[in-house]
Amino acid sequence: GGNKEAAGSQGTGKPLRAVWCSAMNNESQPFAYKMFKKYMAQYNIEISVLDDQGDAAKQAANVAQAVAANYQWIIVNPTDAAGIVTAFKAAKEARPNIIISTYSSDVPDDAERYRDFFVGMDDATAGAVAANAFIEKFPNGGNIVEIGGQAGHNAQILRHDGFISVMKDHPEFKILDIQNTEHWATDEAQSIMEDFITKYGKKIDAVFVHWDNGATGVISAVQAAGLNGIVIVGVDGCKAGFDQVREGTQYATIMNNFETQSIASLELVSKLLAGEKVASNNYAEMDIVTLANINEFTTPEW
Amino acid sequence: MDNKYILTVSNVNKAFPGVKALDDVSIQVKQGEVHGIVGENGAGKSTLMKILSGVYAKDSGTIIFDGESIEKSTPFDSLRRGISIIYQEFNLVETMSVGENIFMGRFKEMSGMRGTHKRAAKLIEDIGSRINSHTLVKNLSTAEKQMVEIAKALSFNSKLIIMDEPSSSLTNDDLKQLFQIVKLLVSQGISVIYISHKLDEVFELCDTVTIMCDGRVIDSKPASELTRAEMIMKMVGRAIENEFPERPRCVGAPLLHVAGLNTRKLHDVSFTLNKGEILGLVGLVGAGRTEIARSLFGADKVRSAEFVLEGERISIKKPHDAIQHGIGFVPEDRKQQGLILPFSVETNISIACLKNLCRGLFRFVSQSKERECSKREIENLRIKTSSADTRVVTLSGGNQQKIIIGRWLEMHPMILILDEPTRGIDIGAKYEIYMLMKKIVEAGGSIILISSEFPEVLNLSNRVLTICDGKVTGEFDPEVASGNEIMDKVMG
Amino acid sequence: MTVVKHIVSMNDGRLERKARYFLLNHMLVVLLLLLVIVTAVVEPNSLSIGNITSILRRFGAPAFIALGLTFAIITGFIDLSIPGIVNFSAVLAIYLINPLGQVGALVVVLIFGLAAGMINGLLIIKSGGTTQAEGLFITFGMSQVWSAAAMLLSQGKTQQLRWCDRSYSLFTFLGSYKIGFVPIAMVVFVMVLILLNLLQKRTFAGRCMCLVGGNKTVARLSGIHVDRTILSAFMICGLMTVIGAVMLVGRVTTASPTVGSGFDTNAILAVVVGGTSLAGGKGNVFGTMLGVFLVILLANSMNLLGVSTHMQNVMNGAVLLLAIWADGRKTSQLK
Amino acid sequence: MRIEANPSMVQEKVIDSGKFLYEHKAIAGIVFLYALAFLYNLNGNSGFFSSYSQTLILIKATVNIIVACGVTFAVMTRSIDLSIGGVLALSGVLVIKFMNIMPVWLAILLTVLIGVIVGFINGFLIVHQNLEGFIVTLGMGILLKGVALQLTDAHPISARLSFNELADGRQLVFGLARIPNMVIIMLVIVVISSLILRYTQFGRNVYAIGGNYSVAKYSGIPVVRQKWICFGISAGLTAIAGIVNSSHLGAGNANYGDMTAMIVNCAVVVGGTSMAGGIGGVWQSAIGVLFFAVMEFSLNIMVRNSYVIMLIQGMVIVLILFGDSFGNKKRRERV
Ligand SMILES: Nc1ncnc2c1ncn2[C@@H]1O[C@H](COP(=O)(O)OP(=O)(O)OP(=O)(O)O)[C@@H](O)[C@H]1O
Ligand SMILES: Nc1ncnc2c1ncn2[C@@H]1O[C@H](COP(=O)(O)OP(=O)(O)OP(=O)(O)O)[C@@H](O)[C@H]1O
Ligand SMILES: [Mg+2]
Ligand SMILES: [Mg+2]
Repeated sequence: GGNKEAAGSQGTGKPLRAVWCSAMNNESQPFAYKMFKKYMAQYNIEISVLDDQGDAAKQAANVAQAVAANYQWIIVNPTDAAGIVTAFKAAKEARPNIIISTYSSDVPDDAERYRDFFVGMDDATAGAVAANAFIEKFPNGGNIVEIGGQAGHNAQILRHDGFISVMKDHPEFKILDIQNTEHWATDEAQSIMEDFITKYGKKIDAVFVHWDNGATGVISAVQAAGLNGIVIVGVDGCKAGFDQVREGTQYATIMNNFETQSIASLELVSKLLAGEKVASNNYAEMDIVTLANINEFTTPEW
Repeated sequence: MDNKYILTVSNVNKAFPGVKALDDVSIQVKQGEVHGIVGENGAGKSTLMKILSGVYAKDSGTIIFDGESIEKSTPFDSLRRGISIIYQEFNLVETMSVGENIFMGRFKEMSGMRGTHKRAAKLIEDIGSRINSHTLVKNLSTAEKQMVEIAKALSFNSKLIIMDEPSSSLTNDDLKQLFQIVKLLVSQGISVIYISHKLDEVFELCDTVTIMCDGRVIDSKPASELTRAEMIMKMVGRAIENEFPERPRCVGAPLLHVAGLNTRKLHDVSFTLNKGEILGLVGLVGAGRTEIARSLFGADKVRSAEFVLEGERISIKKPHDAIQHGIGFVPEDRKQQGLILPFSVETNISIACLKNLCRGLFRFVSQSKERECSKREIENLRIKTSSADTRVVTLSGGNQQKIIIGRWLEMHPMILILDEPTRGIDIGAKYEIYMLMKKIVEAGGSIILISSEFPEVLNLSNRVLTICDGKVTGEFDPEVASGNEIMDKVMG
Repeated sequence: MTVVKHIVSMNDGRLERKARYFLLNHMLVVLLLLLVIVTAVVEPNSLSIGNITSILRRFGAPAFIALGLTFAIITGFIDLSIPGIVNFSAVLAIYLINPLGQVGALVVVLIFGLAAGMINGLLIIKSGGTTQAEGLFITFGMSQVWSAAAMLLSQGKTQQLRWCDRSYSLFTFLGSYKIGFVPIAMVVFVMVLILLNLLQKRTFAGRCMCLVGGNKTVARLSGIHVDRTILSAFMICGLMTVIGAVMLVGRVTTASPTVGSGFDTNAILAVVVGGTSLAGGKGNVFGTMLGVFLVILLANSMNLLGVSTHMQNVMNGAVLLLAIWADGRKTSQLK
Repeated sequence: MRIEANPSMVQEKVIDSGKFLYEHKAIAGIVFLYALAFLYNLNGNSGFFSSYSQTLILIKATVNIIVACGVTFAVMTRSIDLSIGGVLALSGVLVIKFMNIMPVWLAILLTVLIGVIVGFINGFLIVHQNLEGFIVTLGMGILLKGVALQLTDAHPISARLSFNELADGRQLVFGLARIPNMVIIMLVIVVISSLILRYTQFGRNVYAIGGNYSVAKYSGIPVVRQKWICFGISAGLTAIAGIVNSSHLGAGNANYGDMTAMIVNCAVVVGGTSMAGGIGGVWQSAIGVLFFAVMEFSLNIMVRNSYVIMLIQGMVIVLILFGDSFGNKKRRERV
């Protein structure tokens, strides 16, 4: 009901022209984009995409191009959070009433004034939630290894930082080792896990892996080594993560719910257009999916 | 002036792995003379010159040039001292203009592009040429490139200009002009070292002749005191009565008809080749002889042609087809088209017959057979190489040519096309190649011989075709026809 | 006296030269041994069966790819389409399992590998490209094309073998199973290696590739089917790349449309470190295998030694430059 | 001896004019894209022809054009420089790190100096040690990215906002338009390096070395030093590009430049600088890069599906280079 009204508030005239700037070779992005497309008609918005293929300079150029092409709303999933700020600044200078929002991950705190709002999961919180999951699972502490995503990627950095910020207050846990991958590649995660198993063997109680598809590789490594009972926590809550949680190979996945986030973004834009003030930071609920509560969620299709 | 030596080389030695290229070599060159150096392939002529020009370092010995002892030298030092060299292979940058080639590396001295071209134009004019200094070198003909090389040598105010086989790619006309230029140079007091395998030239041009053999100097004398026979004997270490073997006479029935051969360059070329015949093609540079050979061998695109071999129409689309029909081809450019320079002698010999050395379903190459076949040719053709595994890049020109011929002999070709087979090859080796040709035709094969040396074609061929501007202009029996008659048709 | 001295000093020089020559000649082996020893001292577990198995299993994909690439390089080209081919074939394989079954899917992707290689080869032959440079960017473009195709097919999603009704045993068999401690991938690889080594060193086809890599004009004028040779080299490269992709899918049980990135660089480095000259005409299939070992062991050792991901890049670059340098020294000494 | 005017020369004139299109394919491509955009613009409102968009295209191309200017020097000497990706990332990171502890000008100077030194190391390995440029620079690129990762601990580092002015500040040029500094810097670099290549001793030597190395050497050109300097310029200009890039983005990250190496080398070749050496120039390279920028910009407008854009880009690369080699072949046949 509310959705229709929002659309109505914009009048029945021309739809709002929005553009989605992100790296479409990053698997979560095509799905998130799809979620936007699914709901945008209800808000009288039309959306198209500018792909940067994971290149920060390209993304900055794409934002500028979006300004040139008179898009009214630019949604950015920053490939490089620090490197996109100047593009936002330039965009706001060129067209002050353009709406810029970040999605999924945000720009640095001091740059928040260059965008209108942020919707997404706080990756640092995701790391912290993962840490808390371990703390809950192992009251007496244990040994953990961390396998990070693409080195230098915004999500990798924040998930790691969030994780460590909680863990550093829990001396009963020992972080045995940390390695990042080069490309969010499953086989890299698997290789790293294999090497960790070689090095630490049965000492490893738990694994924090930054993304569920990486967890797939970790699980393969653990199974090949014949180890049992290693607790694996991943982030994303994609289909692979759900499957793994359901079959018991992965303890938990921290869910990034793109559906609710996209709806939230659309709502916020409607409010902005209606002249209302909106919150700058809109953190999405962080759902932690385990075997216990998995049936409360619909399995996502990505 | 007569007694002044511009260059004195004494007791110079140079060894390469496996070969002693120069053995105690001593040579003296007077100022303002043309000093000829002759010798078989691999005698060490080019090596000596490369030491003079600073490309190689000598192992021992002394070189005194213009009163100065030269110990270590780079090519540039030598140029600055006044030694220029025109190498056996052309040494120009094809993608740059004539002027820039002449003053390469001295752009600043010439005060930029404009100065460069102005000076270059003057130099070119001085040697009586009319090349535009802005032309790109790749658009020049062979003779014109030579002119540019000479202009380049002159641009350094050289006192000594070394020409390493400058005539090997020139026609008679071009050669005359070259001679004129050499004489012009000498009259200005410049010395010229002239290396050639064409003894006529040496006698015509040179004041003094040095004969080398196997890295040693055999003799050094005024040309007037030498006879041709003497010179040859010293070069090859034995007497050669005739430069050409007796003309083989075993012409049989027609073997190959070529009819209506048309390409971009050729117009309706038709001829017949008989069994056991040596068919000579004569013409000026660019007449299209090479083109005929390449078309027949399937190496170039052909617009239309009909080949009839032993009464059967055959189609030759690529070299492989030609080889299947027993045609072999020795190309004129042996470095680019004839040999894989970094590969071994053995590999280079066995390329064409490799298929026959294979066995089994998966065509395994039999190494023993390959070794056998390369050994056979090395002995047969007396190829001077330390082993079958030597890389051909280190061999002298003549030996390289023999390797290519050996490659085809292993195939027992029915027709062998030889394009300038003796270019840059010494008398001894030439004779051997002539004998080889004779052997081939006597064994029932046929040969198409392309050569810019008229005596060679006329003395060996059973029949001669004159080619001009891509057309066959005449057919002669060289035993009957006079040289003038033939030249007439060659000129068109 | 002086004569004796002279002889002695000559002998000395020769010995020293021999030692240096040996070291340079076997730099790769020396490096590998060094790596193994250092790692074993710091982390004794590195010699455990588990680690060896895991290394061997990891070895599959890059090894097949580098092996195939060796042939393209011998023939005088570099195939940069590898990432694209891996991306597309990995995605395609999983896509096809449901409609075609595993064997069908496997056969189709293998055919795709041959076809992709053939397209590379045909593009190069038909354009008359005879130099490495001409082939370089054409294959780079093809990589983009295949990567885009993989994206279009998968819509950017990572494909999971488990989505195929768990009927993925053939792929996992190839990628993960082992006999004793030797993975199947390794067994297949050794067989292929031996065959391809025979092909390269002993057969007519292998010789043709060397000749074509040496000088295309000469090869053509000597009756070698240059076009056919180039085509077959690229087809071998394409096929091996796809086999590598299949092994990869079998090992990790997923396929993202960007899974192939970086495989080209690693393969080129492995081939060159293994002693195959980028100039073409000369190749060493076993060397390639050692080169891949170096690349993989390097990563393994550094993980075990606790070197950070970032520093690993530095080490990789440095060690590879060292190996390339040693190889270069060797060839220049032979000259 | 002389070439007299003959019919074939007239014919050649005709061929020459046909050749024009082929030699200026990048310009032709840009013109074609503008024509297409013009047609497209009749239907939709994309702002393509606004001065804002046109400046944008220049900005988009700027960093890569600066890199391409440098790379041209390396390619002209018949080599390739794949280390530029690493140099771009490292210099971007370094300049920001340095800026925190020293004045900006010194930070910039020092960063460029480090770039030049990297180039000299490349040159040393390639020229003195006779190694393949392709492989050396590839390994160097990996190494440098590792250094950048290590320096930043894989975090992007933000620059002071004032640093952004260096690239994005605008100057009124000839009272006509306000042009961003980075574009002006780029134009200055293009003009200077093109003048150097065209009208100085050094530049002509580069052409000679690319045209025929041994001839250049025997003509007394200090080939070794010269080639060395070319690699120095390549990496040095890339370092400048890295600084501009970081200033434009306001941050430094080890990931910047991941795609640069291949794309820029490819663009240089598409622009008309031959990898066979001796042919081409800075302008050509710049136009090649610009072509890619225009293509990307207009494809972004014309095509909705980003994967299709990728596909088209790949195909265009393949097509252009196919045409390029095909033209080479035709020309070879004509001679
Ligand atoms: N770079 C090299 N490495 C090894 N051996 C060489 C090298 N250059 C020349 N040689 C050898 O030195 C000897 C002399 O060669 P050189 O080229 O001087 O002969 P040449 O008299 O010029 O012969 P030609 O008349 O065929 O040109 C030959 O046996 C040759 O194989
Ligand atoms: N001086 C020249 N100027 C322009 N083109 C030339 C010249 N010389 C040769 N060519 C080119 O060479 C080709 C044919 O020459 P080809 O080599 O077939 O003749 P040839 O009689 O075999 O000469 P050669 O004596 O060099 O073997 C022609 O396409 C012609 O354009
Ligand atoms: Mg010689
Ligand atoms: Mg000819």
